[in-house]
Amino acid sequence: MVAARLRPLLRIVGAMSVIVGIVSVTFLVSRVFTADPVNLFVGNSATKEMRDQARKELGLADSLPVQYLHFLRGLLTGDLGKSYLTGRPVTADLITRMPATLELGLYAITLGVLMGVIVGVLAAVFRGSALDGVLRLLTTAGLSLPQFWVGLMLLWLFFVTLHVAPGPSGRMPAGMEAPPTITGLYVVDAVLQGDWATAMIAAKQLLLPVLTLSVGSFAPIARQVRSAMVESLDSDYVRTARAMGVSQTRVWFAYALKPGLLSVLTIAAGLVGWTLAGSVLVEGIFAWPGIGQLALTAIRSSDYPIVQGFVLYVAVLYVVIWALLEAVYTRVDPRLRS
Amino acid sequence: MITTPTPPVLDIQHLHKEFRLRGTGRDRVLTAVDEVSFTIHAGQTVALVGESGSGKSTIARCITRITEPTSGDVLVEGRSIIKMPSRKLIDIYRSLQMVFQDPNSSLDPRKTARATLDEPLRLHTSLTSHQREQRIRELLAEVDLSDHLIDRLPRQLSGGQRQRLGIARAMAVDPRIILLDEPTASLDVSVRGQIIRLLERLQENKGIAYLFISHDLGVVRRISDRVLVMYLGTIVEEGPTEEVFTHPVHPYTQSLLSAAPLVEVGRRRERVRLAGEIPSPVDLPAGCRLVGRCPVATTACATTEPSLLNVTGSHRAACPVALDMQQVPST
Amino acid sequence: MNASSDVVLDVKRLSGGFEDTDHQILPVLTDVTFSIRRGVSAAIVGESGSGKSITALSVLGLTPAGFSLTAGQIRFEGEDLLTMDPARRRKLSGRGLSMVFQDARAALNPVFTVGWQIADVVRIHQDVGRREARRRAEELLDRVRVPEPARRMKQYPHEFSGGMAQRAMLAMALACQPRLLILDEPTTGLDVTIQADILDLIADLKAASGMTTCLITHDLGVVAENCDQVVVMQQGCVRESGSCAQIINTPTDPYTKQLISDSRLVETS
Amino acid sequence: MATNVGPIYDPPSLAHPFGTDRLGDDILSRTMSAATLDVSITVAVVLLSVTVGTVWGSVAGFFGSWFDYLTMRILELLNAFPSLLLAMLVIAVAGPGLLNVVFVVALLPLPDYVRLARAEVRSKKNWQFAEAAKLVGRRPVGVLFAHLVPNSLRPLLTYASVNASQVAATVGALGFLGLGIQPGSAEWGSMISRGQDAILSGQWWVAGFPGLMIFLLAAAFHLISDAIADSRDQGGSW
Repeated sequence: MVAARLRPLLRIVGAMSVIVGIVSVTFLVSRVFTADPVNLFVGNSATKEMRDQARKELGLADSLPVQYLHFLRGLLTGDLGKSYLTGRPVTADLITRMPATLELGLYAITLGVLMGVIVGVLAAVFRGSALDGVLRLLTTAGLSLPQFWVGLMLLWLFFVTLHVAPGPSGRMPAGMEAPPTITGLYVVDAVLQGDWATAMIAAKQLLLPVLTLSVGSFAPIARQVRSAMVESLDSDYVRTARAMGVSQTRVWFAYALKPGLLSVLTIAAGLVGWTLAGSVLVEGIFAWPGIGQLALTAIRSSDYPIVQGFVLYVAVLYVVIWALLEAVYTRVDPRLRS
Repeated sequence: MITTPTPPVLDIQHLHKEFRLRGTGRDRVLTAVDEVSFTIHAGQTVALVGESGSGKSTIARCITRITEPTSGDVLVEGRSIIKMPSRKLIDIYRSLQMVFQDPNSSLDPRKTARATLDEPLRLHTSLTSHQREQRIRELLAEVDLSDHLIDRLPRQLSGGQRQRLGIARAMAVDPRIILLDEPTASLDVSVRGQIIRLLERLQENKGIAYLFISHDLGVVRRISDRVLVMYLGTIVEEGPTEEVFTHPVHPYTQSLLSAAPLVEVGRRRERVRLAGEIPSPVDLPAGCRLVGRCPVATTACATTEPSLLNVTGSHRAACPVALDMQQVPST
Repeated sequence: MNASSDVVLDVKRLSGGFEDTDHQILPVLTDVTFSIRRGVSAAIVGESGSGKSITALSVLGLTPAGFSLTAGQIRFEGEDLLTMDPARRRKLSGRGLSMVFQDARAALNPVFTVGWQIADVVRIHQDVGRREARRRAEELLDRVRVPEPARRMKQYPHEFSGGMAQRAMLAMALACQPRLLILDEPTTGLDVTIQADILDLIADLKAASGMTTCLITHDLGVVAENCDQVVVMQQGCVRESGSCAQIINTPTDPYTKQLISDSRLVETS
Repeated sequence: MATNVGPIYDPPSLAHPFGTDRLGDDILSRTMSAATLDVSITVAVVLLSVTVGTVWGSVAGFFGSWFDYLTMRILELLNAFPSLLLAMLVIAVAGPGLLNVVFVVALLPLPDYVRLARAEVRSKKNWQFAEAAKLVGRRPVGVLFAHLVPNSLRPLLTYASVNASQVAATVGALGFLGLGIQPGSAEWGSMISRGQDAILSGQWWVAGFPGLMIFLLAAAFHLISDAIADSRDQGGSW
């Protein structure tokens, strides 16, 4: 039996081993099951000497266990190796592209949560009504729409047909300068500089990809919020509150809303997962220079150091978010304390 | 005690069950059942009464080894079952059966009455399917369930009918003893009466022994020969039912009996009150468990755990203070 | 006996039921008629399916979805609740009449502290500020004999035992200062000693505040020891009503007789 | 694949109700022949995943101990893997193909099924009917598969139906990325990918109709799942 005060430490060790496990699996898959990556680096027409030289440079000349050790040592120092394709350090590539993905994901999750909560609360409060029926259809649609297709259709409608949104040109229209970097989030940076025009332009670029990405998260949140709120509206404690003379609106927005909002946290981890997976597809469609696009290109061209970097990034993100959520959840939900 | 020629159908010796609780800080020990011993003879009904947390249900679960006891021994018709490998337990279940508290959850919701009764017959006997069908109908008749209910699912039966089916399932293998864990707790009073009468009739016809676990003192008084009163995992008083009900000695028994409402109009009886609520059975202190709530506790009570002492005949109580007061001729 | 102004609750020929899928009403209550005099401790007793709970919920206007009343009157202090202006009826709930339920732990909101919930009700019914409401809530917890009320205020329902939670519910009901308090199986599921404590507490609170109580229960023993007026219900109908002593000692209705003998577990033939 | 070769990028008309693509292939007939493929992949994936997940999860939940511990650790590992990426990676390595897609996509929801089955069995294992089954003479395996698993199927099937809609979308996404069955084959995802560039020049129908089909298939599975859930408790859970 482990002493209780060691348990938090155990958790950290557990989290670390999850991360190491994941990168190790990826390492194994990418080194064992693939064609010789040296071809990528030097091209097919290279001589034997050039190949050996490249192999040495890429650290692929050693035996697999030695490569693995090198890899782990690099991991500790933040060195994830170099891209087979471009020769640039993976860590640098990830860091440059992180703000783009962060910007997209942040707005998409915010929008998704906002829409999801509003729809869920409305549906619960007016359950059984026509509005509830309409929202149910909307939510079912949201759950069933393939994200990449939504992106394409939005492009066709708003860019090609209506000309109200910019085309798939990334974070800024062609030829426009990005605002000076402060946080790396263009809109925020532009606003901080007082450059409202640039902020507007950057926001317009974000419009369609954010909308596309939020479709995937709003629907599950709406469902979750509605069911939690309905459950609490039907509960003994709401009936009791009514018997004690608490008004209907207060029952909705004080007694039943809190359990509904808390329920969002239960699916928050899934939310981050969907958004990440979605960003791989959506970034491709909108030429968004983020990590998702980087990963997609890397997978298509077997550029494994990049893939590995991406996997590590996601795993760390996941573990951190889980830990955060657990901390938040036990703080705000009294049932889980003690 | 005089040794009887045949061993008792059920002999519980120093049964002990602890649960370890993990938590912040050190692990703590919850003592659910603490060194409990008693015997039940053929055709006898022994009742185990107590409030929630007294450990009465845990005893039944330990006897059937649904839960593994921490120590002690359980002998069914003289055979110890504690060290028996679990695949041999099926032999024991031919003599020892159980009826569960909640007929809603003790029946598989996807199995009809026929399938429910067929299962023990198939697994315990070598009857042909034709014989089993006949036996199923006999069993239904024994518990006053009519034939047309045979293909019903539990949710298509009333609460009373479900409990009859639960009893029929326990009867299927002709056991010598049945553990009844709060068999009437979830039933209406009218149905409760019918189930009690059914149990009495079955006992009369077949000589089955019952261990009757209940918090319903009215039912216990009606059905049992002996009663064991439990508090926080120990027996605080035991004896012939009428004796215990009319002359309770232990302060806890007195409090329990005086709290139970009777269908009599008029002034409420004088209650023997205990302070506060039942404490948690975690990390029990030394001494008497009632200390702190007891109206007659002395300083000695806090240090030495009282053992069961004779009152009269087979009536025993674990309270030396109350016993001393009994010795003094009443004023 | 008494003038009609002494009647707090007067239910007349109340009928209702659940609507099935073909919009047919499956009757649950049929011509339910009884009245409760001011200051008594009344009881509605019956087995499951008797309609006792749905009768009480009808009085409060808290019947579950799908249930509707088809006929009858419910007069509270002379006014028919069913035809009353909804705004006025809302005002009456809590203040005029209030109700506590069987499973007190489920009847408290799991995500708010017990103190917050009681103080919220105090603020709805008494014109006081937040701080004063909390002080009164703590006082109420003390009145229902919850030990260490200040500490208990800050706890959540899951930290309360069943008996303590029921005390907290009573404190909340007292915050409303109702003239009629309906208690739906308030001690079912509690241990007998706790049940006796809670029933004693209810009797004391009633004596101190002068409110009328109506106990909904399946347990004739509880009725016999605690109530002075009884309504016996079975399958949606009132079988018999009258003073407790009369009904328990000299029942006239065959169902009541059977119920009494079943409760006492004595044989009748 | 039999296709009617017609004019290139013909908008929807009577002759080609869904229009034609850049090779002049009729989109309606391609969409229809893709339906068989997409639906069967989806069904195969869900069946595989639900079966393996139920057996694995219920055994872990029932017997506990080291097997359960190991299961939980594996689930944690799979959880932290971004699922679509995992699928892309494996297919990129193992190569496109029908079986590869089925196995990989079946792996994605597997943790959910394992977790669900495990939770169901754990919550029911102390139910009285499971304990009663022991006294009736059932061995543990009998208690598990004769009593507990049949009583745990409803939530699993409800989830399977929700999951089917996700699977349909994932298969589409893989096809869209060119990591599906065989690039260029009649499969909704790869059809959308073929129409991606045409979107910008205004030919919406090339990607539009196959995507609509994925949507309809996914929505159908959702409605089935609602129906399964509703059959238990009437009164609008959604």
